[in-house]
Amino acid sequence: MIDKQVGSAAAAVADIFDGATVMVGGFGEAGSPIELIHALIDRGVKNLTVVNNNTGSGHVGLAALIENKQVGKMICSFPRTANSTVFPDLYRAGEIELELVPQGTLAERIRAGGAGVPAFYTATSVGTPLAEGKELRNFEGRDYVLEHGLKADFALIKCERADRYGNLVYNKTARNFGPIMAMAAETTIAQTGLQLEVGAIDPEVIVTPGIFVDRIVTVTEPAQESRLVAAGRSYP
Amino acid sequence: MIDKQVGSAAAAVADIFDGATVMVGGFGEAGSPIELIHALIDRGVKNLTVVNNNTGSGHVGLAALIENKQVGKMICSFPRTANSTVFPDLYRAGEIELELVPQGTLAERIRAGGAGVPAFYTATSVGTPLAEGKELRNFEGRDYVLEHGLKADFALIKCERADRYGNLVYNKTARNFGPIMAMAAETTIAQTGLQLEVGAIDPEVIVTPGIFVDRIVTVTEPAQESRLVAAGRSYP
Amino acid sequence: MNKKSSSMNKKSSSKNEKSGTLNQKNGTVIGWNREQMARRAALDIPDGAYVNLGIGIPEKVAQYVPEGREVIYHTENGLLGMGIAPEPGQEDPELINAGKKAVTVIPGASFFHHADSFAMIRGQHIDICVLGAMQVSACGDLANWSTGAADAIPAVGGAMDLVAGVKTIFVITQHCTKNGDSKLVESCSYPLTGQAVVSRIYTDLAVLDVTPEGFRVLELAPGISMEYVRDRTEGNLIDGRLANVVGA
Amino acid sequence: MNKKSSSMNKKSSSKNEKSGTLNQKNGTVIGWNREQMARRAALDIPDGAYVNLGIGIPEKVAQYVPEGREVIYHTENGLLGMGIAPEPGQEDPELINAGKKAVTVIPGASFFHHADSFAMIRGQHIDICVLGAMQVSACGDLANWSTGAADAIPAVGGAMDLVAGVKTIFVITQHCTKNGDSKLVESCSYPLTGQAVVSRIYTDLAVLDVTPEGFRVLELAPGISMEYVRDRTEGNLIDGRLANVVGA
Repeated sequence: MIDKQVGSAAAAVADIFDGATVMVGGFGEAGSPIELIHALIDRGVKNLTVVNNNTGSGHVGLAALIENKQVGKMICSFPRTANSTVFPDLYRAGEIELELVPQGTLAERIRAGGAGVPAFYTATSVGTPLAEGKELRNFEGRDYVLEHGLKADFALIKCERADRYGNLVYNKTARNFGPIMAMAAETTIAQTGLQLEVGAIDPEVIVTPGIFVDRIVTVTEPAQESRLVAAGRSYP
Repeated sequence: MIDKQVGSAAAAVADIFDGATVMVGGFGEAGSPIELIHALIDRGVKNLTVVNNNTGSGHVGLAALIENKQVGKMICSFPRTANSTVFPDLYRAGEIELELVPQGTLAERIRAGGAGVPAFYTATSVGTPLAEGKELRNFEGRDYVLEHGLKADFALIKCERADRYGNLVYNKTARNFGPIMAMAAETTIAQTGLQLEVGAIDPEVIVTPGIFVDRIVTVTEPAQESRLVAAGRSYP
Repeated sequence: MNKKSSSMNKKSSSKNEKSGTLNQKNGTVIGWNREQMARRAALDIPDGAYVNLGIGIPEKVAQYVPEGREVIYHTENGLLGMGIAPEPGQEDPELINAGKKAVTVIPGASFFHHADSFAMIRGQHIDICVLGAMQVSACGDLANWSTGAADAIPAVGGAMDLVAGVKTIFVITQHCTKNGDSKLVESCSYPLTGQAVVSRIYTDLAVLDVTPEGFRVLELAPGISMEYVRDRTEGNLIDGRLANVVGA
Repeated sequence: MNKKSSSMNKKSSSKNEKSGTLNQKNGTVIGWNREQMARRAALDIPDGAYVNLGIGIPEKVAQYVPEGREVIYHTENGLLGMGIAPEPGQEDPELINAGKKAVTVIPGASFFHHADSFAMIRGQHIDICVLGAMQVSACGDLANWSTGAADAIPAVGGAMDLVAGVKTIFVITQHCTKNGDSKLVESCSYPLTGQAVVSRIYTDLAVLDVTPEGFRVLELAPGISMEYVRDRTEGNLIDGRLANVVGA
């Protein structure tokens, strides 16, 4: 029997190892799997490479993971946002590495990683510093850069509804990176607000088919990052 | 005001020109936009390049378009099926060109065309006759072939529900090539069984956002290819 | 699904008993028939596997997966969670499998477009694919899409994507062609579907793994000897039967 | 949406009247202010356009699109059909725009994931993108993501994807920096966002097209002369005003 439900966030992240590449869903706080990130902080593994569009805010969630010195390298498109001081400070101090990737290239690299495409060409970044060192190639009169698919050992994502097969449905713009990170990771761990019976989600509206998901943790009332930040909270 | 509704299939295909590349949705008869294809037969334009997984069956729909000598070249993965004699006969007679593409490569090329990716690498077909003449490249110890994005002047697709913005929802496995062909064509024409008010389709379940669709034709009771074939029908 | 499958099995088994290998000496059928080949392959489908079944004998595998195992079937035209064939009269022309036959969906199924479907394949998300074969070489090359004949209409479908992308490729095939030529060969003479892609082969005579040393026999059909298989196999054949290894 | 926009416009216009260019001679404000720049750009958004608006002044464009035009706004984090900001207290932290501000959806909106969203961008499906700028060169190069300063935290977001993929790029920007340096330059000194990507520029002083011959003035803000703009522009400046062309 297929049952991807795991009893706790701690159990769900228990095999994430030192040096792992971890994709973390979310665009800002929307879709950020904050309970899974906090479980990863509790776990204490180090030297992670983390893929996320941003670097978190305040001193909770992804920012707290970075502040806790567990992240050796960030792969992201926009590492500074309102209320983000943790990454900038560490970056200026030379204590964390950054691979800056244009947002659409980041999304396409993740999608390619999940779809078995090792590399593709895109016009994004041609003629800019972010194309330096990359292969340029002309197709039909226009230059493109070669970009590589991006895979991960783990993905931590957040959805609204799930079943024990791992079928997922997201909420509004919290969908963002979830579906493609689920495809690109060896082990995908999703926190869901609602756990439903198999068959309760219409086959036409499932966004992430269960084949891309390995573990489901139910977090019925997830914390909201901006509220924690506004309240001056920190983790742990 | 945005209103992509067109009064008839004939009006919807009225600007398809001689020599155009036309993507035609459907996998076998599932998702085949038979009324739009018949309108294209009525229109009589020649020397089309048609992209479809198959080549139709019997003497209706895509098979009839081919039989009517309007297609100079087929790009597809499986040009023969049960009840398909039109394409095989013309092909053996040297009267129609064939570009044979593995099904997944075909799908990914169409998706790439729609997503602004001019080329990508895939392991599919490496070491086979279909990789002959293609660039081979090794990534992390494995060989891949370079494949190019595929675009079209027009796409003819079929959906279940649509609104005047061109938002589409499909029916079961009739979804198949519809969403990606809608992305890859300069002009996408969809026939829909049901025309709904804008806002009647939940934003979470729209499969093809209206940005990819140019024209909508309502065909409330579309013909079913297999029934026409079983009845020995032909078009025109 | 398994309960229904069992009854389908009973219904169909009698009329299929004849489809084993024709023993050339006395005209009786020996080896496994098509149903038995499918049943043998089904034993190797683990609980929780995501499986794609090719057209023909491979399709039958779903009927024989042992009870208690939950297996999810993928069909590359855009469905995960494919169920059995519908009752006659209940067919929906917009709910079909890759062989364009009417199917049903199980609870927990999902629909998706072709690029997403082949992302599951190419991205190595499908665990097992079971396919038919024209030839399998000793190094696991598969030829199953074209004889290369000049007048043939070439048609490949998703076969090349499946063998390139799915983690484990099983082949179910008659050991020999109708002409008596071995389909297990040193090197394929037909155009390839993929290079070094096949893991295991289920024939009417034996179950064989593809190994660096050649075809390794794991199991023989009842009444079939190693010599009988060797006579009907091109390429190196190793006896890898557990009894042989342990008991020798 | 347009009706609400009009009222928003009225509400906000009075407090923004001060934000034009400070005339160095007498301390009065001349040229267009931020709201007027946005309103001028909005005139060039046609009915039925799919539009992506950058953060800052570009966001304001939506408020000023002339009534009767139906425009669909895309936000690259995964929404087509973005509506206006919600009433205070009605914000949903999972319904935000690319600037991470709470938004609403219009009827007919759709949600999708990031790869699909950037397929809309990269695949040239978005008609117009309106962006801010640090510098625009006479050949349409845009610099708007980094000063290249050694201690800066580099952050690019979707800017490079937008300029590479969207059919038409509009820039709204003050003509000069606070230090009085022209942002319209012969060649950008800041790191580029994209090469030869900008079509039209809306500044506080003028509307200009990027042409092979240089910046072509289409329209001047009230009270602004060609000489005034020329003094504040690096790179070749052409007078392309209709009155000038026709009436001369």
